[in-house]
Amino acid sequence: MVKLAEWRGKEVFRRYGIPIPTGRVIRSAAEAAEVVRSGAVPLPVVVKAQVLAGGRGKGGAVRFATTVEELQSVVLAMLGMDFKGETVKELLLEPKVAVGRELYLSIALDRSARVPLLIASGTGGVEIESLSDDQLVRVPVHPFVGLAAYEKLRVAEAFSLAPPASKELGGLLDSLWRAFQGEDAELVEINPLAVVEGHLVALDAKVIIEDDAGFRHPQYAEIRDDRTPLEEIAREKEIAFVQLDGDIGVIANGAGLTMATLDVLAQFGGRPGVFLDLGGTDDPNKVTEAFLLMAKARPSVVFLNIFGGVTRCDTVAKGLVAAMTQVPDSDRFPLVARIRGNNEDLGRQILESAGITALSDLQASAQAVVEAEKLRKGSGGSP
Amino acid sequence: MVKLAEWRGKEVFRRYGIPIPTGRVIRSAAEAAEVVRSGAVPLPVVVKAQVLAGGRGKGGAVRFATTVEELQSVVLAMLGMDFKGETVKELLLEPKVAVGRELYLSIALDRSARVPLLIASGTGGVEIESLSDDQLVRVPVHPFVGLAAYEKLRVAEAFSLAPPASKELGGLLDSLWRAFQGEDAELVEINPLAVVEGHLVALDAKVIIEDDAGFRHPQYAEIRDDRTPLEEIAREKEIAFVQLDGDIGVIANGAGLTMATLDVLAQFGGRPGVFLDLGGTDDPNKVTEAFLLMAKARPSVVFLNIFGGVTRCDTVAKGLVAAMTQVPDSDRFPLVARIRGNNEDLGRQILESAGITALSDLQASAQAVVEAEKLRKGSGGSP
Amino acid sequence: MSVLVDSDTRVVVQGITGHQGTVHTVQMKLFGTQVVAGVTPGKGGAQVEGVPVFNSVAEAVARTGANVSVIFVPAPFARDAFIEATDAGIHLAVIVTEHIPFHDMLTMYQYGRLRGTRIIGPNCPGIGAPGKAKVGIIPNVVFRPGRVGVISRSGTLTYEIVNGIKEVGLGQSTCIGLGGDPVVGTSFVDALPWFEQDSETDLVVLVGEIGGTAEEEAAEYIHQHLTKPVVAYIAGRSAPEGKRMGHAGAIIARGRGTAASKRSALQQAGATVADFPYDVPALVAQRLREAGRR
Amino acid sequence: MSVLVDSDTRVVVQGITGHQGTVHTVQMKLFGTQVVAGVTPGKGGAQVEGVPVFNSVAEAVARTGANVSVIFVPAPFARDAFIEATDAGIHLAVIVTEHIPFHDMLTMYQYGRLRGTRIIGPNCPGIGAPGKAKVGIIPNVVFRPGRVGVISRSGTLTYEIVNGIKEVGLGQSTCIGLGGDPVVGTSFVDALPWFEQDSETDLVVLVGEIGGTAEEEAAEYIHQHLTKPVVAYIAGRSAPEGKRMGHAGAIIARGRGTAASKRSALQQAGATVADFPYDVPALVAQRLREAGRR
Repeated sequence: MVKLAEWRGKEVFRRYGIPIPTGRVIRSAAEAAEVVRSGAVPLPVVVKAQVLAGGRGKGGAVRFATTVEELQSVVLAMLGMDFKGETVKELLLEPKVAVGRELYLSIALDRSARVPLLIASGTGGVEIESLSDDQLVRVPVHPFVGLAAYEKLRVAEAFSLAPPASKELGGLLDSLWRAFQGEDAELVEINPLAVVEGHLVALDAKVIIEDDAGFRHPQYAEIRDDRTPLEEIAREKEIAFVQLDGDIGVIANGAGLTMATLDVLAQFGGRPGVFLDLGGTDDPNKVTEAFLLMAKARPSVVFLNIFGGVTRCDTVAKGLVAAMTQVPDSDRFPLVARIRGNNEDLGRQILESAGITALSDLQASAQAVVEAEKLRKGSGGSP
Repeated sequence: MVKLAEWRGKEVFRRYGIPIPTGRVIRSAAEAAEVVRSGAVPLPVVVKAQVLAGGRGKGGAVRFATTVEELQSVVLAMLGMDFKGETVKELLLEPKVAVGRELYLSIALDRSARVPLLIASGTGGVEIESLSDDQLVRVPVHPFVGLAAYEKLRVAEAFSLAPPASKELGGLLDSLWRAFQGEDAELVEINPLAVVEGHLVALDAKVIIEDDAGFRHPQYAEIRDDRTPLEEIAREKEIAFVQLDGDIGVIANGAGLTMATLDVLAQFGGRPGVFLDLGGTDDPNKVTEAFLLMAKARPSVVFLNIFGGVTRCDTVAKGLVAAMTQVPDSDRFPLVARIRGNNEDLGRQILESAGITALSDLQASAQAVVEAEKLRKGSGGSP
Repeated sequence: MSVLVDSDTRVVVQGITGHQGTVHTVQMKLFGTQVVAGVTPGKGGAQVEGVPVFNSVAEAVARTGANVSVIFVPAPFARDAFIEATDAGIHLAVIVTEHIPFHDMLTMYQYGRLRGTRIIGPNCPGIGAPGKAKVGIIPNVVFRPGRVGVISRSGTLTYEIVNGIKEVGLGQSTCIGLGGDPVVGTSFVDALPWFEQDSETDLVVLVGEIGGTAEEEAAEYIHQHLTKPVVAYIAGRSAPEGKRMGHAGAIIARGRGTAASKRSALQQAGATVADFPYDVPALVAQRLREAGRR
Repeated sequence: MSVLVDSDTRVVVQGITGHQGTVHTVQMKLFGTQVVAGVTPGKGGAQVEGVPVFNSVAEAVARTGANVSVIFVPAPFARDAFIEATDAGIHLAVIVTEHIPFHDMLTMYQYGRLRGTRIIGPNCPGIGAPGKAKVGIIPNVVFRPGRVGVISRSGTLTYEIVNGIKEVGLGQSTCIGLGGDPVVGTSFVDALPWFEQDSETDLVVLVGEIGGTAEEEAAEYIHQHLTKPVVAYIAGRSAPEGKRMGHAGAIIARGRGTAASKRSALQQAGATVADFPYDVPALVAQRLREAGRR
């Protein structure tokens, strides 16, 4: 998924006709001063750090300035600051407005019902999780017909707006729905949707685009704000990558088997670190790439757990052997391989002729992995 | 329905991404010369009369010019000319291009199947009715999903284009479908869709917008190129109006009853002229308006045939009596009224107290109408 | 047994506070129909002619057990009113509203299919089953209980013919006005099997119009499946080609859909085709006698 | 009787000339499946492993009587491939393709409902009924005919468990891999009744994952309707919250969909819940013994 920074989300909103404040993104104090002096954004301004984590208001990532001098010092203080692990590189300047009411509006997928779900609340500006069910209106949206009048009416009742905002709501709901569908979004969220001088304005924007729809939206391919370098490589190679807290590297195929592997390792006290899911591949190069990626993550020990289906065991074995020759000595790691399924015997032969022992029992393999990790840690870490 | 002149249809195409020639609409020879001199449309040019009737090519409504002088004389000759009853007021100037192939493409409603039907032919530039079924590809388009790849492939097979045109086809089909849906069209037709220097270009555009969707498309309300003044008044008053060849005016309610009335009159040799269908109204003012409109059409005799349902007979009677007081003596016409259904007795009373005889038998009434017409004609026409 | 509606039908009137909605609520009640609810957003809590008004169909269904809707709301809002009825679990919607854009009707038709809601109409007079229920706007005075089924694309012409059937001493089992719009939720072919299966119907009267090919398809169906006698009338035999006779459903295009082709198809399928509407009742009586039903 | 497929199933492979399409055509044929046609636009007339290739599904259906499709076409084209299969009258489509945008799947799911085409998947291993037919990519080696039904959201983990059932000397009636994507055509609740009604199934193994609430809904259904014993395993008990474990189907959101909630719901519904995948076969054997089925 691609999480869009607030200003990118607002740009999406603008394209679909959702009103947003007139803002500018700046990357330096000089730029900020120029934006204000030129009148592009009038003082007083709100300065918002363009980070993806929530809770910016409480965390000092949203500040105000009433003079150019104040603005410059606020910008200097905010640029480069660390916010929940993200470095602030961009700030959004917007005019400070008198907010009448704060509302909440979002559309996301309801997986069980297999339809998008619009959620609205007359109480916006807070974490939606903090609201009780009776403060929320939930409206399933049929993908073939969008929001019907009676569904909009339910939102209108929850908001109980006065004109002109009440007149604007229907169009805004349609726009939000079109943005959700048109951008292949996993989430479009306006929190708060504010009433400013009687009109509806989206004061914040949270938009998450689905990765799988990237072929329809090449413009989002460039956005990688929330990815670590290793995640970025994994993405390019189409390998699912998860970074956990432990030291055991796990390479498996299929999400279910990956998770089951985690469960089995946990049973023996193993703490997994990097997880790679090969998915269904029978390309030895992809297997090699996965191993080289794993080597970069510097695991203390690696557990290869493959059940051969689409992915054939001999393919994995060949890719693994090829990778081993390419990993520099400094990055070497102990390896426990467990392979079952299609071409299992052939895979085992290939591994064994390269000096790698291939087990078949999952429980025994997991135990071996955890013991190998303990041994390595006991011996004082990397060689 | 609103039939768009070619240039308006092309403007719709352009908005939806269908390639059209760079053209200009002109209304005088001076304007034409300026368009060419400014380079907006390069010589040689094609000059196309913006009339709605077909067969422009053969009928001299499409001409060419290679010099400014020639263009001016062509424009002078064409402006104001009569083409199948329409006066030419606007001309479309476009660069004359070397047409490779001519194809046909349209989308219209298939009423039986209750889905839009895309029709394509590798033989364009001719009247589609002249093509045999094996020269046509018919693709039903599901309104919820649009054109699927396999359906586009059927069109591609019919066209068998070379690149780059072959690459452009899929997008063009999507655009045509979006135009059909987005504009609430009854018909979108490109004939010919031409291959010009390897690329697809819509050389003509026929777009018909559905009247009933006018509330979504106020921009089309101004276009009334194909309406007579009486039709325009009828439209404003929401009275269905049909002009036929005869002299008997008919006012009825409901399309079926209107047509049945026609059938019954024909049985006695009656030749109906203006037909008004009141539809389902119970507003006496609308009835009055219909009568005043009928008076303007100067019928030799008027047949009122009402079966009261939504439209109550007393409402019609009241409206009729009110109208009679407003029709100037010079426009007076003999009237035969036949009313049945809701409040029939009340309606008859109202008419009779105003001196109008109300019959109830349809066949006898029709016969009386035809005899009244003969009498009037025999007596030498209008009083 | 009747077709589509009966004395258990519980009607909700969408757009009940509008003029037509109110007028026909009274008429449906006079007919004996159980009109249990009305819906007009924002007017919940009111009463119209003794019928409680709700803000939404869902509320109407929950509170009154309504299962059939009749829609009078203006054309721009009809699509959403139908979606609302469908989402609320209504299984039959009679749409009286005229001038609904056919693109909206395409959506409504498919959405109804997806969710299992049958549409009669739009721009239609609706359904009447004398002695049981009426959902729509057919004048009460034309009905009389009997064993003649009527399916029609017309409005007033239907009243004319149904009334004629009454005047020769016969009556109707169920009468359905399908509406004459370019896209209708229910066509002759959809409705014919219901009458074939209806134990209270002895004969079917089919009232068609020029334009479209619905009558030709009906003829095909009658030929293949119908055992009951059919009497038909096609309006517009004298209409000139290409003229729009009052609604979009009556355009003759490309030589198909003429009165001649419809009449001939129906005759070949074994139907008796009347030349004029006032001939229908006598032909009905004759076919019933021939079938030993009168 | 088996579930969804049997020896009369006639399979068309959409995307047969692609690498996966060809590989699994061979495997399905080795399993004994009647793979009667392949479709790749522009490659009509070719043969792949003895299977004739057509340009369209409609042609494949007309020429070979294919009635079930398995879709291997790349994600950007999967939506249209499914629509094509549906329009051609295919009543069951197994979609192996992964990375289909969920917005496309919403469309496909609704279109399938409208037209009566059941979807298994996407991003799924498909269906296998040992001795009858396999439509999908589950390795042939894991199967053995028997009376255990398997429904799973996982791929390789399913193979692992199905294989384990074989290794303790039991076999499977039908095994369905539903796929783990956010929107699937068929969920546990859709599939459970088929196994309940299947005379060849004595026990159902349910393999779930963290994320979503499909397992909780399955538990509710099992509690209310299932008479046959159920053994379940839920992968991801040790997964940390909020981490994406390989596909979008496995995100834990807002405390719902945890392994703990799924395990507890299933246990309360009477299912036996395994702690680890390799415990499943023994628990299956035990429940069968208790039920007097072994």
